Amino acid sequence: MGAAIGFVGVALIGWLDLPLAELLTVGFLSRSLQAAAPIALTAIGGLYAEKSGVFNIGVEGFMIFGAVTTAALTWLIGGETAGQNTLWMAILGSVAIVSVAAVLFAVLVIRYKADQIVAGLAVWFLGLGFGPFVAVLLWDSQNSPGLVSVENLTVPGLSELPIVGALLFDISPLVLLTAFVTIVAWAILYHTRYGYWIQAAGENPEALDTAGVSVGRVRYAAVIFSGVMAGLGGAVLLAHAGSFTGTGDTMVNGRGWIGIVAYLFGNYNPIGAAVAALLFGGLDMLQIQFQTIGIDLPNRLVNLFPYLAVIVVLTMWGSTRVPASLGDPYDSEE
Amino acid sequence: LGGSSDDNGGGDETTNVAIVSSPAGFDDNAFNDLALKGIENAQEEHDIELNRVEETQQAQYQSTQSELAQSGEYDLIVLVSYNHTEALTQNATDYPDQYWMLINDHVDEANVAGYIWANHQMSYLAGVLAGTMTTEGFSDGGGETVPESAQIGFVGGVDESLINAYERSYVAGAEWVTNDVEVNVGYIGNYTDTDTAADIASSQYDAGADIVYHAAAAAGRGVFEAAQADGRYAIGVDSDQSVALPDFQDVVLGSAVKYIDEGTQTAATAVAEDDFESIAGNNTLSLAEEAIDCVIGQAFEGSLPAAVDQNMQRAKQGILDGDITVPCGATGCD
Amino acid sequence: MLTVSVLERVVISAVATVLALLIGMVIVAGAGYDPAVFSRNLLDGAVGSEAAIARTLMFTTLFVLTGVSVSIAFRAGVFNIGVHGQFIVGGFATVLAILQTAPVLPEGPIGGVVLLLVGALAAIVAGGAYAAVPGVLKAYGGANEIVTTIMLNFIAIGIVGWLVEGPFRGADQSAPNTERLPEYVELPQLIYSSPDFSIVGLVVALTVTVLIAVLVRRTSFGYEMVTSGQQASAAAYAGVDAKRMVVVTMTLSGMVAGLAGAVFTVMIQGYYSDPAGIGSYGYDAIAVSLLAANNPLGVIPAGLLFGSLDSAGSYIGISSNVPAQLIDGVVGLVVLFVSAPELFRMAAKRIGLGGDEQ
Amino acid sequence: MNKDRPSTPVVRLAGITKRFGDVVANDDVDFTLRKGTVHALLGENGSGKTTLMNVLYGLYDQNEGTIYVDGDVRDFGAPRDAMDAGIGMIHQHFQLVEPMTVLQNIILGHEPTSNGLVDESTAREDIEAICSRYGLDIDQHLDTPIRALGLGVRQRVEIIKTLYRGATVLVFDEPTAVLTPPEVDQLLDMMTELTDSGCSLVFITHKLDEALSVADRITVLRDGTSVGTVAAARTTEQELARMMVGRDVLFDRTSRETSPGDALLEIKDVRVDGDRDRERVHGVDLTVRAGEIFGIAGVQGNGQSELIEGIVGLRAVTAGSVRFEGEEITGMSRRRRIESGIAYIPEDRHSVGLVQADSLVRNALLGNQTNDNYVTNGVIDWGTVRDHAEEIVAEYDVQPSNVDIDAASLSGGNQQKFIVGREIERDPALVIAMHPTRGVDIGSTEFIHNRLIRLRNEGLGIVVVSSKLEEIQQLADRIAVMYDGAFIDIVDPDTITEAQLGLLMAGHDPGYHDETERQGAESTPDLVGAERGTSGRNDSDRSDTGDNNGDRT
Ligand SMILES: Nc1ncnc2c1ncn2[C@@H]1O[C@H](COP(=O)(O)OP(=O)(O)OP(=O)(O)O)[C@@H](O)[C@H]1O
Ligand SMILES: Nc1ncnc2c1ncn2[C@@H]1O[C@H](COP(=O)(O)OP(=O)(O)OP(=O)(O)O)[C@@H](O)[C@H]1O
Ligand SMILES: [Mg+2]
Ligand SMILES: [Mg+2]
Repeated sequence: MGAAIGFVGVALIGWLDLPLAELLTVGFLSRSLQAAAPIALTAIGGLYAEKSGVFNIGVEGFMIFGAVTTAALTWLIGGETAGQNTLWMAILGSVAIVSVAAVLFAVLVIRYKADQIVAGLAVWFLGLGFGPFVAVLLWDSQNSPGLVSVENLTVPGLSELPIVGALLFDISPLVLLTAFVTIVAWAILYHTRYGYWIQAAGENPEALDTAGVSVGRVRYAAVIFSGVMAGLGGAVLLAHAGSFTGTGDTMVNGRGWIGIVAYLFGNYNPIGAAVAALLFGGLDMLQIQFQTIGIDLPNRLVNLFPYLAVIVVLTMWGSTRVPASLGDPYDSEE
Repeated sequence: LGGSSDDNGGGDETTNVAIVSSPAGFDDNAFNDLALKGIENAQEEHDIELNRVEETQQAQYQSTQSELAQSGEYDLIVLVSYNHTEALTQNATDYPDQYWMLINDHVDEANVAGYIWANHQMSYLAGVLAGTMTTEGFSDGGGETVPESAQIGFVGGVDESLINAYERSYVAGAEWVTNDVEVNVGYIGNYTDTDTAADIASSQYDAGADIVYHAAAAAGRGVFEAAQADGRYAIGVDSDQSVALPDFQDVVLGSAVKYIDEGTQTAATAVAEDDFESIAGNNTLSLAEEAIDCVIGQAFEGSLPAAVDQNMQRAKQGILDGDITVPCGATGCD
Repeated sequence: MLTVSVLERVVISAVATVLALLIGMVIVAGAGYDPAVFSRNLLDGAVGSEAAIARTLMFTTLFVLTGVSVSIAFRAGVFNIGVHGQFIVGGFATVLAILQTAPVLPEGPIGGVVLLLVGALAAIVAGGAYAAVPGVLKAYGGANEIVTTIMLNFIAIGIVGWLVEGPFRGADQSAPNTERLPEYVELPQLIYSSPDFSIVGLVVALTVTVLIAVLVRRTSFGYEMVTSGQQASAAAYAGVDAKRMVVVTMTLSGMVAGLAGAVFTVMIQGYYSDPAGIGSYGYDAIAVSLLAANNPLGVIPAGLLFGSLDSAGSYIGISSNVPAQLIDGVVGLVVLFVSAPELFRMAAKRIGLGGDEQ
Repeated sequence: MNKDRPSTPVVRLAGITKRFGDVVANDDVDFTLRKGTVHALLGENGSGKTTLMNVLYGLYDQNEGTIYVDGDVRDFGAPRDAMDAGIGMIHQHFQLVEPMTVLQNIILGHEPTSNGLVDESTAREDIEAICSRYGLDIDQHLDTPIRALGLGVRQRVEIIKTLYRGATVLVFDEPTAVLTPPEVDQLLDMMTELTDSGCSLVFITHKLDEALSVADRITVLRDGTSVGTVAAARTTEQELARMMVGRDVLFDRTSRETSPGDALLEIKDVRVDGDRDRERVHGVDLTVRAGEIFGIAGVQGNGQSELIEGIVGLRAVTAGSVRFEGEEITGMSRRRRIESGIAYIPEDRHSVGLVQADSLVRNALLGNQTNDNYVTNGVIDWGTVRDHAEEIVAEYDVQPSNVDIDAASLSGGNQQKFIVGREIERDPALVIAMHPTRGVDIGSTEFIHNRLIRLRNEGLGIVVVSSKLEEIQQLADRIAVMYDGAFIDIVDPDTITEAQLGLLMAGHDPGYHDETERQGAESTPDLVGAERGTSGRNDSDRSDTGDNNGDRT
């Protein structure tokens, strides 16, 4: 599927006779990585939940929680002059807070069998409401003042190398974290017993139950993980942006939804999801490059390119197979 | 309001003012906040009770306006942005005894005071600033210019005619200084996504721009962040953003300002003094009224090359004398 | 299993709402505002005056129509998250059709009625067609409709936004708005005089709902639709063409969403503006429909609940200094609680209220 | 068998009672399983066999009664506890995860790990050891996803899974219901081997001959109570049947006096693709006349399902023609075929024949939703539908007889009866029945058989596909044997022996051609063995119905 997109991209570039060198700059690549990180984290969490049989459609909301709590904690701990340490503490704290929310969500959908789509939408509404509300309480404005953004990790010397230097050795630590999480998530899903259990819980929970593994526990872990990852995604978004914006659809602005698309697109494989996230990040940034080099198309329409690409690719190459027991609450005595 | 409007006891008369936001909402550090600030300033002189109403759906303006008017409690209702025009056309006649102030557009009724600031003129001046600086070798504060190339950038919120007017006038201003200046243009797609704003600015800096002007309300902060990260400069909009966002004063060379706050202050004061007639009708506020300007950032006062001041003075004079025709009007181009 | 009797559902929704409001109240108090004033405002905002009732019914009208639209697709096992986009496309089509047709028709009430019908028809066709696209892509291309419909929402906003901004902008509009509809194209104000509400709109919504309910419960088509949603393999066995059913139900769902867009345009706005600022009825509708267990008739009370909350929210935004976001949060809480009837059943059992052993 | 082995009880259930709401599924049942024996559990549909074993396996908590394992009282809260005590269960409804491989399924929940990662190579060795010890054969499938495997293999996976978990007491819930005769033989042999190596087995079945041939002792349940336990060596089919039903059951073959009329269904050189676009039916010719029962025998996976689905309109026919009552219907929609009078009892009652979450009233309308009797101008007359549902329930003895309950809450056999009733009462001209009595108890089987024969006598055409040889021999007027996508022969049930049929089904030449007159075989393509061996029952490309055939558990 990635190849397909690549092909479409190349064909398009050839067809429009675009100046490749101006379009695909190093800056473009590293911005794409940064843009992809929050989406990838969210997608990986979401796919764990879905693999285990629970559709967490609330990831957008969890992202908003992650972003606003990180901003709030940064400000509460370090004020306007917060430094890097404060930011990292805030990210950790935010993950802790969001995980409490994720536990509540998990209890609701697993123990109390809440309708997953409704409960997920509710989380989104809650994020849209309480995110900016917290901002208003703290800053008397839906937007935070400038806080602090994460500093790149720079390897002296190596970062001077052409292209790879700027790409790999002068890089946001959160992008590295995302890459690490992706690989670990992949390894866990396909090479540990817990990963087997997640897959079984989503496909045939009864089989897992009769194998003596508690379906509930497996699902709890996956759903809580998904909430936490989306929260982390929000935190990463904030750490890159350096301030919280709560107006409109908040700074998260649909990235959670794109995260869901990304893992469907990546066929529930964490690496596939991360690649898809990179693709969306890349398409977004490509669209910006188009504008920058002055390809004169109505911007509102050019902005739609990624969405259109998703539809075309999904139709032509990818029908995803959804886990068989997705959305079914599981009772062991039934 | 908090229920305090029904105190018809108390000696001197309270003036009640309501302000309804534009779809971007308050806390945009620009347009809406400036309008609000003017009324708050007026509160220092007069006994004014202010009700701030945030409404981000244009479809709701009709009922929001009439709800406020129907209550009969307000001496003046301030409507921010031309998104209110259609609804007001109806309501101004439905509530003939209600005084209205409409920012950025006008409705031809005796009870409406329309205020339009010359966005195009201030953007032209911003273009003069950018056009002058891009060819000067300058390095101070948090950035530096690339004197060899004449290249600047513009980041807009939504690609709509209002913002197109900013863009075209800005380009014209820069071309007036340096005929062959290259301008990279990018639009975010909304007024809230700081992250995307930063990505666009970054892309433009990458491509060789050294100064980027934004017309993106709250999202504009992203441009400043990119300037800091890339060691380049930016120009703020609406208010003096080196003051409004002091964190970024080291990169904000200047700001295209319009004194909306003075406008709302004048209007609120006029109503408090029972003198609505003095403001009724269409008020176009331009350079001639000294209602717009391009001011130098607080960290750069006195340190910019002399050419800046010279060009700025010449341009202003040219506009006032009619020697320079700024393309576009305050809210769009033909 | 999770089959809930109607009465139980009503009770649960009520308890959920009250619980959410109580939590909202605690937050209000914690944030330093007066909860008594807040609750007073809430009530006033929903039903406190004629204007409030009209506003509540206005929101209800839209939630009922969009909710029914969602319920049709969900009932057939198709996840139409694209009601938002179909609503926008439908509403925009109404404006276009009326503006194009108006010159050839006589002005006045008769012309007005004809234009209304033309507008509604255009909306139904446009909404249906826009929904048929993801239907076809799912049926014949295997594209996941949750994804494609979300994408199509973004696309609808982008394209209609661009059309309103450029090609179809009204002649002397400084804002990106289309021309206003002719004055005589409007729904009559029969009971409340409100700029945004006409009882005719509500009647249209209720009629459509009843028609859909009958369709679902009493007709072969409805039976086939519901069966497809419950168990596709059994439906195929019974002679239902699954692919066609996907396309047909998506189209039907989109037609209702388009009609909702038309009601919005004619009853509320009177022209079209940038769809980015047109609310999120299509998303809220998902909650409305699921709250009603995707039962068309259940959508009516569910729509009323959401209508009241939104109406109260908009009143609070106008008449109190409590941040408007809080009400969005409270709506979120209501939805959250309502999503988990089991929570209340267990709670009821614990405190010894009803709850049979099962 | 080992009838005289001195043996000690390994499992004892004492006074087990299990209620579901008002339904008493087990009522004070006693049951003792002895070491190294096969203990068969018989009973009509809904008599409580599955429930009793689920209690033993920790899936259900009994309301009353005690479980002893090796003499100790045990209380199993969950299957894991039962497993720890060495009890394993092979469910009626396989508990396999389709997209995962055989190996992953076997080790699920008991994965060996090294450094936190699953150690598949250790698992592989362990599994191979088990296979060679019990003479099971699965090796070449270890890395195949379950999805791609046939029912017989899936069942072996289930057995190995249980053994891998260390079970020495194995409960088989209707393991033979979904198997073909050769597979059944294999399984029964396997069971003997298992007892020889020390395992103790519970064997639930509806087939008395199977119980008699493999079991040491037999317990019969009726209406949730235990009617008694007998030694297999000292009982007969007649006695068992009487215990189950409470009266005598006739096993005589009804006499055949047919007078076939006009050709009703004629198919010519029909080709049909399977699920993965591979051709599964390679040109079949067949004619069914009014007033005859045409049987199709064959090992599952030889294209019967595809052929039938092609005829009833659930699968596209890629070449050839299908004519019904003289009219070409090859391209006709499924719906029009239903309307024109073709009734179809599907092989998969669970996911195809019934909407599980719907009431029986609504299920009575399935396939009838465009029938004028219930629908006028597209509007359904629910009153008539309800009456119809009540008729089916009454006439076919569907229990419980409440038409407002969900289909899912019926036992598998009762579901089957409801489907048979609905299809037959459609007033069709042609009935196509796949495995019409699968999972159905003796009494109801008898009823359904009589019903089909009566319809035949009334002049309907009937096609019966079954893997039960005695069923097909008993019912059919002609038998076509399907092998590798084609009819290998069409034979007379009265002259052919079961052994010969079995050989034919396996693609072998039974060597009767000199004596037996073959009837009506329009063509008999590449007979016997020419290119056999590549496909057949190990074929992975069969339609995916396997794990849905069983009842609820
Ligand atoms: N007119 C009727 N006469 C008899 N039974 C009816 C009639 N209408 C409906 N039923 C019964 O009601 C049951 C449910 O029907 P249906 O699904 O149409 O309604 P419902 O389940 O109550 O509604 P919903 O599923 O929309 O909540 C059916 O199983 C059928 O037995
Ligand atoms: N989970 C359940 N809920 C309600 N009733 C149940 C449940 N499981 C079984 N029953 C009922 O208990 C009785 C016994 O069912 P069980 O499945 O044990 O029968 P069985 O002997 O295995 O029948 P079959 O031969 O058809 O498989 C039936 O009346 C059935 O309807
Ligand atoms: Mg059973
Ligand atoms: Mg129903």
